[in-house]
Amino acid sequence: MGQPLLEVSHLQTTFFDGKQALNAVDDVSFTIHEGETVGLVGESGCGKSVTSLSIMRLLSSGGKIMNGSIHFNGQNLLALSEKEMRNIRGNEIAMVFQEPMTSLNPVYKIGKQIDEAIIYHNKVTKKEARQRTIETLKNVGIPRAEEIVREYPFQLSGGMRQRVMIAMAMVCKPKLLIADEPTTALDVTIQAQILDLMRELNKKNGTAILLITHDLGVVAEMCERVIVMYCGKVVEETDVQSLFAHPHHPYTQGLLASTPKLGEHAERLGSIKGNVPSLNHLPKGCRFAPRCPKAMAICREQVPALEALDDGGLCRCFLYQAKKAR
Amino acid sequence: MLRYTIRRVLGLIPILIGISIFVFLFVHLIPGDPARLVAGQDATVKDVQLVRERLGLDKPIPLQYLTYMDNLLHGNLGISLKTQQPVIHLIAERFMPTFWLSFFSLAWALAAGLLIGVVSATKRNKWQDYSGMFLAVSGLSLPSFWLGLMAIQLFAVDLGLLPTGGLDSWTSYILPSFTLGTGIAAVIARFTRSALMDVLKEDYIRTGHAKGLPRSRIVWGHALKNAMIPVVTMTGMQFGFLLGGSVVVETVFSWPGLGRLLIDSISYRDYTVIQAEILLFSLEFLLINLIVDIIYGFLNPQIRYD
Amino acid sequence: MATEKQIETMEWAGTSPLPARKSPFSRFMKKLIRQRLAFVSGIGIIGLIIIAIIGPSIIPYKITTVDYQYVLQGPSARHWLGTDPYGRDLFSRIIAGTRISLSVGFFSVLAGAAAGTFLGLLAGFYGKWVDSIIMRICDILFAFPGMILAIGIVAILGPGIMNVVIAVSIFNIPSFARIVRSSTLSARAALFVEAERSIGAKNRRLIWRHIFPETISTIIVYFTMRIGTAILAAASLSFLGLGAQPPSPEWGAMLSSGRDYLDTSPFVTLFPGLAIFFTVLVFNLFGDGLRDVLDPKIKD
Amino acid sequence: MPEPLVQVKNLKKYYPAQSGILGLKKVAVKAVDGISFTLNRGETFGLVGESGCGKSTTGRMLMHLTEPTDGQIIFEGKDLASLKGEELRSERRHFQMIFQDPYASLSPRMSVRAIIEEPLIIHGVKDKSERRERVDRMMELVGLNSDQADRYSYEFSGGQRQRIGIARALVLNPDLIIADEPVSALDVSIQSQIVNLLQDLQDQLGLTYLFIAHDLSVIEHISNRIAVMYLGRIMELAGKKSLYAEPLHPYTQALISAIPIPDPQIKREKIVLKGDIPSPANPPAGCPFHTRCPKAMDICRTVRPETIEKQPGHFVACHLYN
Repeated sequence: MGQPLLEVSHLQTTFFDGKQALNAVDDVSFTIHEGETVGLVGESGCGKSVTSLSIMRLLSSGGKIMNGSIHFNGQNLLALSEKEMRNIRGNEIAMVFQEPMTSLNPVYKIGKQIDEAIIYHNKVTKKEARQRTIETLKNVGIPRAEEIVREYPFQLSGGMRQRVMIAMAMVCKPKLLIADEPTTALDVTIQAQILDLMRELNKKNGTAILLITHDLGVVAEMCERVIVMYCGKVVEETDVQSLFAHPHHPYTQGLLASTPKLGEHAERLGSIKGNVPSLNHLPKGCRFAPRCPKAMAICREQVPALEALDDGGLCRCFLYQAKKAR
Repeated sequence: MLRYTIRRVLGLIPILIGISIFVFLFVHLIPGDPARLVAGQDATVKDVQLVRERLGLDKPIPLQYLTYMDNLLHGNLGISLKTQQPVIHLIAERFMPTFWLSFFSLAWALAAGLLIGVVSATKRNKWQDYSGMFLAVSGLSLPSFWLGLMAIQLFAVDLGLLPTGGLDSWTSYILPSFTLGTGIAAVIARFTRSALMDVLKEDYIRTGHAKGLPRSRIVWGHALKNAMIPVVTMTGMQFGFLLGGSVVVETVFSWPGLGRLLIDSISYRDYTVIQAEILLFSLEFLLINLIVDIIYGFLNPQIRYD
Repeated sequence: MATEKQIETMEWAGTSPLPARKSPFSRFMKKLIRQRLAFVSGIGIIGLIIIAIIGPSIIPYKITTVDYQYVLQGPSARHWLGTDPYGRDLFSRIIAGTRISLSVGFFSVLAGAAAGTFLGLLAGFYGKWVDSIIMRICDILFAFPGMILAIGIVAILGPGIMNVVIAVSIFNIPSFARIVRSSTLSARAALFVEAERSIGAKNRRLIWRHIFPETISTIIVYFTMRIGTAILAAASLSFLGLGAQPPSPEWGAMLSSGRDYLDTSPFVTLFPGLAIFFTVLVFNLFGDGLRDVLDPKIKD
Repeated sequence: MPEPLVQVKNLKKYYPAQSGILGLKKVAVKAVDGISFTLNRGETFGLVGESGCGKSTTGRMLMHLTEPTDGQIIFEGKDLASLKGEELRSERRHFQMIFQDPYASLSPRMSVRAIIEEPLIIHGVKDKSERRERVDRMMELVGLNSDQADRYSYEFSGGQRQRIGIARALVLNPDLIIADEPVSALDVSIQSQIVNLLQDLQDQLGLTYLFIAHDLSVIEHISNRIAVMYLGRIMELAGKKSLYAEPLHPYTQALISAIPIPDPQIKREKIVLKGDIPSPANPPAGCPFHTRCPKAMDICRTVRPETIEKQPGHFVACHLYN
């Protein structure tokens, strides 16, 4: 296994809405090694996107990192000035977003939007930048790249725009690519193309990928390690094989049972009762306890810690901690 | 783009016809006999009859309209009832002062409005924003005639820096342009602010940050170029306000322009001049909006490439 | 029909208690109070309305009382805001003028809004040729700059405050028609209206029970914002001598008669102007606040 | 023997689009281009496809939210496509719809009770206490607490709102429910709640579903028979077992292979299709899929393939099988 590339520890990100302070990300820690593909999974509101925006320090107004550290290549990103951070963004850590239709500036040509990123991070002439742009576009599988650079985003389909977004992210050869639901807005056959491309870039360039998604199928196909989040906290972290073979946390178990599997012909799907609580009405104790079929008395009182399991994974659940104690 | 432009121009034809019908009917809508109006209150019945025949007012209305259109297309706008001069001469004389007044007002409005709007949007909820928006809402609420009078009092009467009215030198333009442009500057400032703030929420702005671009480049490049698209359209709409406002401001500053001619003509009941002026003002407004539409097309690549 | 399965479904939904019930109106009031400026200007508007109603009966001088002993007097304890060229008390006249300006602003927008809303709803809901005809007429009306249209109408009807109301309402029609049409279009396409249609609701029910309520907040916001403009337009027309005629205490007309004495007695023009400014300002501020609460999409 | 409830015959929807300098040249966008299928009483029929395939338009035509350009929708011996006015309105209560977006499909101005009551009012249930009782019963049936009937819809979560939408659709005792992507806006754990609820309701009330979705895993789970659409046409129609065990059309094969399976143990040979889905405004001639088909032949570029019944109940429109 390579060096730790990204080390997030005890990250706490809070959103302020009037007098309310909501902890969207609460004490989240994980690492990503060089060349690794890590999945960050969870349902809406679990804090997975906020985690990624915290790493990039791109939180919208009202959001603030209150606690923790984010080390990238040994450097604490939270201690950098805004100017130093700009040198990291798009250069060493790049990001691809969910909505390819709205993530490109409609009034600038494709070429200009990619050139810009190169010119800001490297001492190159416009001509050299353009050359690299075309080369990168070809690498992400865009046909007639020489013409595409002179076109506007509205002239391209959703799948092509997502390829452009990936090209824009890859053009400075970042060490880490954060992909926030990169295929959610795309059709299935186009999703297969984009996932294929990301896998290839990961292999060819050794770029580490933090893949944020709600789709367990995508995780199974793409990732080596998986982090499951619920209500702002990491509930389970393990390698992809054991996650699907032996999920430990009741939430992970419920999530897997809820997902219909092709060709399995089950009569009924499993399900998790109730709804995801909103951040301003979080239950006391374990945040999953009110929906958990295995909840015990202690779960409603205390928050369990994220502890190591025998198979090397991490799980935030009293079920296993009780066993150990015994 | 060509297709877009042609469509815009063709789209104007029904509106032009509609306007010409409205304006033509104008004289007929005035209570009383148009021939009597032209001939004057003390003309004899016979004189009125003569006038009616001379002007073709005894013919059916559709035929009168065709005659009116024929004259119009030959540049014949009729004879002023008061001065007995061709209306076109009266208007030609007054055209340029009004044109330049509108031009300088718009220039001042754009400069002030854009600056305040951009600063307010980028310094959202800071003192710059609050003071900018306070200025703007005040500018929107000021009666232009009052602003003009107060400006005359202060700069011309008390300080003696600028002329009180009339058109003698370039300094004569300063106060009227300021007065006329202030209301529009306020509208532009408010609109620019909200358009820019909307754009700053867009996903592609976040993309720009994720690329590592500095904020200044994102605001002045990526964001402003997008925000200008609705601002340009809105500025075109405001031009109507400018033309209407010029009537008031020209009256305040005794300006030798079209606006004051309109007011004078109303007090003399000089209907042919009023009719021609209303036509002229709306044509001008349409023309400006056509130009604005074309600029809009240029700013928006989706239309340019259509 | 009640089976065991039913109980099971109950459990999934989770019967967790909801927070206190919030009606749309209480949500609206809560947000409005948070807009401090709008709240203050709302109080200002209420104050103006009270002045308009009871003002004429509490003023210290009759507005027509001519007193040649006190011509063009500056503000004093006797005449708080001074006197006009006929020695009439400016304070009393300005108070009395409130009723004129407010009613001109209110009624001219009301008439324009009623007609425009009706046309806009028709055009937006029925589309096709109904839409084409209504919108083409609006395009033509729009091609005349507002003030010019109003001046033209007054030129036909003759000067007078009633005719100003008519003129201003006519130039308000197309703007209301357009704005109501566009919000009708978006309401008609809204999924919940579509759902209503799929149930089999008749057009009349769709328009009045579902689409019109959707447009109402837009109309209220726009209505408030237009009152300021209408008051300004009416005052301008009066200033030009086309609206209220002296000796009416209309603010624009007062200003116009005071302008000849500008260099010696600037207060004669200053105070009526301030009255216009203040009145229009509170309406604009209140409109801004309402917009932020009800319909942030509307631009000026 | 399955009893047919609705027969759809050669249904088409062409939208006019303008082109040329003056916009005078009319070009039709063929959103749905001649599709036929039968819905049997009590079954769930899945309609699956990617964006622009016309699946939602088909559902909307059945609901009369969009007027068909051509074709028939036969229900109880009547052609619904030709009905108008009052007759159409009263037939409407046999068909009801569940929408994709649980937020936008409920009026923010109405209480839950008013929303569910609306169909009853429209279809002339005058007795207030009867309406009240039916609304309460319906809420309990879909797993909502009827004590909360006076709340506004925005006070509920997405899953609960979808339940309100289902209650509204069921309150008139319809025969057919058209569910247009009913779970795709919901989180995974809520998705399965709603899918299970729909299945339970079908068992209890004997409903027929037309289930429209882009997600094959969900479609496969819930449907008895499935039609795969591409650019306005049905490419393949079969019972779910034979469709997944033995997909005939190259598009179906690619579609199935493209779905990520939540099991890292399973390694499959993937068929990754080249290129984008063509625009329905300008669909390819012949078989609409030929531009991306790995098995395309010359004939595919010119001749539109006929739909044939390859095996009993398994239909496919592809030249490979002619």
